[in-house]
Amino acid sequence: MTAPIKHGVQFPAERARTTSFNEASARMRLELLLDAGSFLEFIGPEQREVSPHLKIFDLPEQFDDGIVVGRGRLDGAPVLVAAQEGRFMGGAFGEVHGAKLVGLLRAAREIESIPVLILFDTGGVRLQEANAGELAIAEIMRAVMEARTAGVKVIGLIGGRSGCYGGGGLIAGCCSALAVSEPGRIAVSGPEVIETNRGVEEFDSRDRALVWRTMGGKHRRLLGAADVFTDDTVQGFRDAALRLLDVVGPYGLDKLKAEQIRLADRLRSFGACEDAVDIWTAEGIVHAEDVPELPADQFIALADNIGRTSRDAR
Amino acid sequence: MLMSIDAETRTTAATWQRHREARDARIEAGSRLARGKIVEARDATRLMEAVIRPGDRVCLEGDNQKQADLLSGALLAVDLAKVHDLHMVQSGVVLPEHLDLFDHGVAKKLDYAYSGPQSARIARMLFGGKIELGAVHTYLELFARYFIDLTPHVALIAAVSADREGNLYTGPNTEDTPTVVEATAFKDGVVIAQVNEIVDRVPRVDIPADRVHFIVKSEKPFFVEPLFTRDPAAITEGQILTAMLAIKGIYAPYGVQRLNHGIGFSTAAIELLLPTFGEKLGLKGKIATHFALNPHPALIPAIEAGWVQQIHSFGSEVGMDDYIRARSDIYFTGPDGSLRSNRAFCQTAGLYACDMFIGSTLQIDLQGNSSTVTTSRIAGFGGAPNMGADARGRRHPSEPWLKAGSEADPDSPAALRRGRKLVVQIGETFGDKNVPLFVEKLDALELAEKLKLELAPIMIYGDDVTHIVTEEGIANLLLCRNAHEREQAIRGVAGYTDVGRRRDRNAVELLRQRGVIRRPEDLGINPLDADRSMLAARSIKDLVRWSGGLYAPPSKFRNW
Amino acid sequence: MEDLNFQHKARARAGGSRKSAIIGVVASGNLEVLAERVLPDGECRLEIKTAAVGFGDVWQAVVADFVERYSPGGLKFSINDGGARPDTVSLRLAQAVRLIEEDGQ
Amino acid sequence: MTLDEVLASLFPEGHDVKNDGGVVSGSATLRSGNKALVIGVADRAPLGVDEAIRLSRHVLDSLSEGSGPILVLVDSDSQRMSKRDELLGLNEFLAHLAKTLIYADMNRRPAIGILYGHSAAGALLATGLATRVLVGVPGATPAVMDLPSMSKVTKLSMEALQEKAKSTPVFAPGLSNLSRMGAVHVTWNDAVPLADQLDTLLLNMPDVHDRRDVIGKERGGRMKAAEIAERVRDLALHSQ
Repeated sequence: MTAPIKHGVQFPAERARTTSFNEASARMRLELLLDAGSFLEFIGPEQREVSPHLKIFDLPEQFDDGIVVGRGRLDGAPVLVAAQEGRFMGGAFGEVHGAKLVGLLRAAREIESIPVLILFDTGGVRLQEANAGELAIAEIMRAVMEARTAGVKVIGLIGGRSGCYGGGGLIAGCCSALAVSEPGRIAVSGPEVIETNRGVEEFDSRDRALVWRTMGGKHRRLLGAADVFTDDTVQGFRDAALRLLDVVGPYGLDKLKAEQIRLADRLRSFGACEDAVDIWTAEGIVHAEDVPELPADQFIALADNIGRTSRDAR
Repeated sequence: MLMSIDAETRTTAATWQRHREARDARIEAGSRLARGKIVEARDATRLMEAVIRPGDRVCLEGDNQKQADLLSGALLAVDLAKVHDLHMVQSGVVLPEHLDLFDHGVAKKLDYAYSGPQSARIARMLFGGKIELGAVHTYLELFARYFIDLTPHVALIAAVSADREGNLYTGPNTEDTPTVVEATAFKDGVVIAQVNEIVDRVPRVDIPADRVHFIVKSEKPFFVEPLFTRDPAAITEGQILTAMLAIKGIYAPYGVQRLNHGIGFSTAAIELLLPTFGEKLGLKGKIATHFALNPHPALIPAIEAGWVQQIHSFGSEVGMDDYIRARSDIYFTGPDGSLRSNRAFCQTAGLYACDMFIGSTLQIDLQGNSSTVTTSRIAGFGGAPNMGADARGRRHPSEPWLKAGSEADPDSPAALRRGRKLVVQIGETFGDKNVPLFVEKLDALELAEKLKLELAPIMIYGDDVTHIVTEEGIANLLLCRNAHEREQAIRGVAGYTDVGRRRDRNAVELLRQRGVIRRPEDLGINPLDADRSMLAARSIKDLVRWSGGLYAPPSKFRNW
Repeated sequence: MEDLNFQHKARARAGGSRKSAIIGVVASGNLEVLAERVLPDGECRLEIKTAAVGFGDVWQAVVADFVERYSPGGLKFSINDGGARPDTVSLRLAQAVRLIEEDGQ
Repeated sequence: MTLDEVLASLFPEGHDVKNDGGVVSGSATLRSGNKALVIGVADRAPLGVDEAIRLSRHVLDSLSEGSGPILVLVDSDSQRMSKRDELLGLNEFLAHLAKTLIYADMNRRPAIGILYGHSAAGALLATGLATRVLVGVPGATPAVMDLPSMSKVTKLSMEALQEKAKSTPVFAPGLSNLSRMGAVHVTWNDAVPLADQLDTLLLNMPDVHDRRDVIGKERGGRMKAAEIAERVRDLALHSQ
């Protein structure tokens, strides 16, 4: 719940605890997620590296092209970070936007010892530069894999308003581990896209409860697609990132094989389920229909009890 | 002679109950389709044809929120040879079918109050001559005319359940039903109700059975729209700033306790600032304690924080049922525990028992007249003009009322001076798509010319408006002594709109020195402090948490 | 899109020592303001790219009031605007000044 | 070209590649006598969870037992757009397929995509774009985003979009546009046996380093990506 009104200046930790990750801008998320004052941006807005393609469509540009990348510290340890701004063109991947993340991951591969945090907030490929965006995502997926193979931990944090859709969902699937909050969504096709292509009978995009129980943070956690569920605060995501950095191990073929087994098992167990509530029921949750209403602490206890995770299997 | 007098008296006596006889004939015709009072849904159209006569005045409910959708569909399907040229008298023109009736020729004339979602189409049909317009009313005004010259011959109403005798339970959305039934049933009209279910015993009797002639069970619950839910996530910093100004610059100094809020985001921001900003100002218990108001979800934090003592409602709001039931100290509830709303009573309460109305509008002119009409949309008046008007019949004193009266007329002797209701227009200088709030000439005037209306559709007349609040500050029109001051006071808070930029800077500065205009800094408010972190709830989910899980928002407002 | 440029004399230098500050995002009805301390102390410049064409006179009025009120001497403001309302523009400009006047880099 | 034509032209030495409801898998003998794993999507089938898991299994099985390059033949729809696929976590299944291909490629099993038909969006990312080299076959019709959908979202007419597409390869569908962006490395000649062209490719296989952004710049399609990525990389390496 929202904190009482501010009295004077708040300390950063206090602000991180009271600031909604979902509501915060990309810059605010980084400022409060990292150790105070530790963030250093690469190619900041003053460099004005805007998209070269938006003017073709007579659309406004943003100086950072909707992504903030740089380095900072988390509990004293160095991290590389990237945060998408979901409000600028839906956080979508364009040429410059994507290339910043590619460069960051390539550096991480060479450094080997410094982890990467990706704060996703994206609808996927930016329509106006679709080919460049799609290719950037392919390059990012490749770069994530190369970095992980070199020993880098790549953690995805998902709780922004644009969710993590399209190619963003595929990149998330390449990460070492994911933390997600209730408003966070992970999917490939967006609700409107499914409805447009397959009809409202297949998916009613205005039924937001349906959207969230199909793609939202709680479902992804119960499926084991995300390893940590956090309350929607920046501090929650900071704690989640620290936890995940602690548990992620080295990458190799065994992980890939384990993931094959994990996903095949999911298909076998839940492939016939029509709705998320059926899946949760099949997972042994009594009153599964109440899951969306559970407060964060109760839900976390429930998810931990179910125990489904992608740890060592992604 | 005696013989002839006797004969005349007899014939006269017979003709004095023609209406009752006609009503009985209609009921007789309809009864052939009924078992008791119950008519199958598939026979609903035949019931209409049996009961309704060409040219009848028909009230098709048609409220602000709930809709007798089964009956409107049934009426639309009548044989035009049997039913045509109806005169529709209904407060809400909300469903597409309400206007289809005119396209098909079932109905010809319309008297109404509010057209919300149909505002664009109703404008086109009025321009195209498809509808013969009686008048656009306020709710209270239309209800009044139900009892004078627009009494319905047939009322088609909606309720949650009925028992076999015809007692009706309306559920929390009682709204207009008692008023419509009162006017129809006691003046020889026929009342037909659609219900979601027929039960052995209704939870409470909202409408007694002897006022109900036919019951039709609908397959699906009647349509009801969540009109009063404002997602806190959509409230902007500008709206927060105007809300802060209103609380500190109007609620606090006048000590406004009894009031009505409009449905915009600015008033939602006020509701969400009470437990934070209001608390900090020490205003709890001193302002905003009694409301004439629908059950706004945005008011939940203030209720939970102990600000609100009592709320009477026009209608209900989707998702609020359990919360209301659990907070009967605050709301009006029946013996069954659910909300009892009543639009007519609540409108009266808003008019006579409230010291303030605060709401948004689309256009304000230099005299302070406001309108929600644009050239392509006629949304109707609804209830705002009753809320936002000085009640000339009011006689009881109260602090805000007397203070406003003395500001308006400082020179009259206090004992002979009328008080004034505070009528506050709140909004941002530019609305959606950069459309200015302030204009030199209202679109409503253009519309009146085009439609040859005798009255331009003014929502709130300038002489009723006491304050205008924008992000630029507060204009107190009570303190203006002539038309020029009034105009400059309005220009002074009109920001960068054309109206605002044409202000006389010196005149505005003088008004500011007199306190007629008060800027944020005059009230000790730094616009940079207007931050979303001040809202007691920043999302629908926060409202659910405040309610302890009792508020169950409709799916379209969820992000979980 | 429309480009607008304004040049003003400022009464005094903006406070603080930060070299630059950025606030806001480019979205419908919103804008970003990048403030940079790159001009002589008595000057102030604004370079605006806006998606809302034809509001030059409104911008001029907003900017003039802003410079009068905050005296942002030495600052250059670069603005990408998604069609924000004047009150939002005023607010972001004020926020940018507050940010660059804070301690830090 | 049809799948059968592609297979016949690619593998004159023989193959046992099957098309099972759009899921392509099998092995083939190369001119060199070496074996290759062949997987892919055919008949413009959508790529959903059921298809993806089968394809990734083939790759993983081959990693344990097989050798030689992995050829990914692509004629697909986009990802399958359905409630069920998203419910089950389609993003993970597609990512997993891509990961197996990338992993294989990094570990001495060079992955080559052969785009001979359609493909789009998530399906292309999980198949052709997860390889080291993506080959275009004339007649292929990749479309990251189709123009009618784009027209709907951008509220620009089809004519206006087609006009804009003449000046830039950055958004419009088509093989040549993807080629200029650096996504498609080479477009083969369908009048010459594909086997010969595959031989040439295998003999001149680029190293595992992802150079698609550099190629995009050389071909004038993506003028900024390579430079931006390099600058960020440099800043990150030198800020430690």
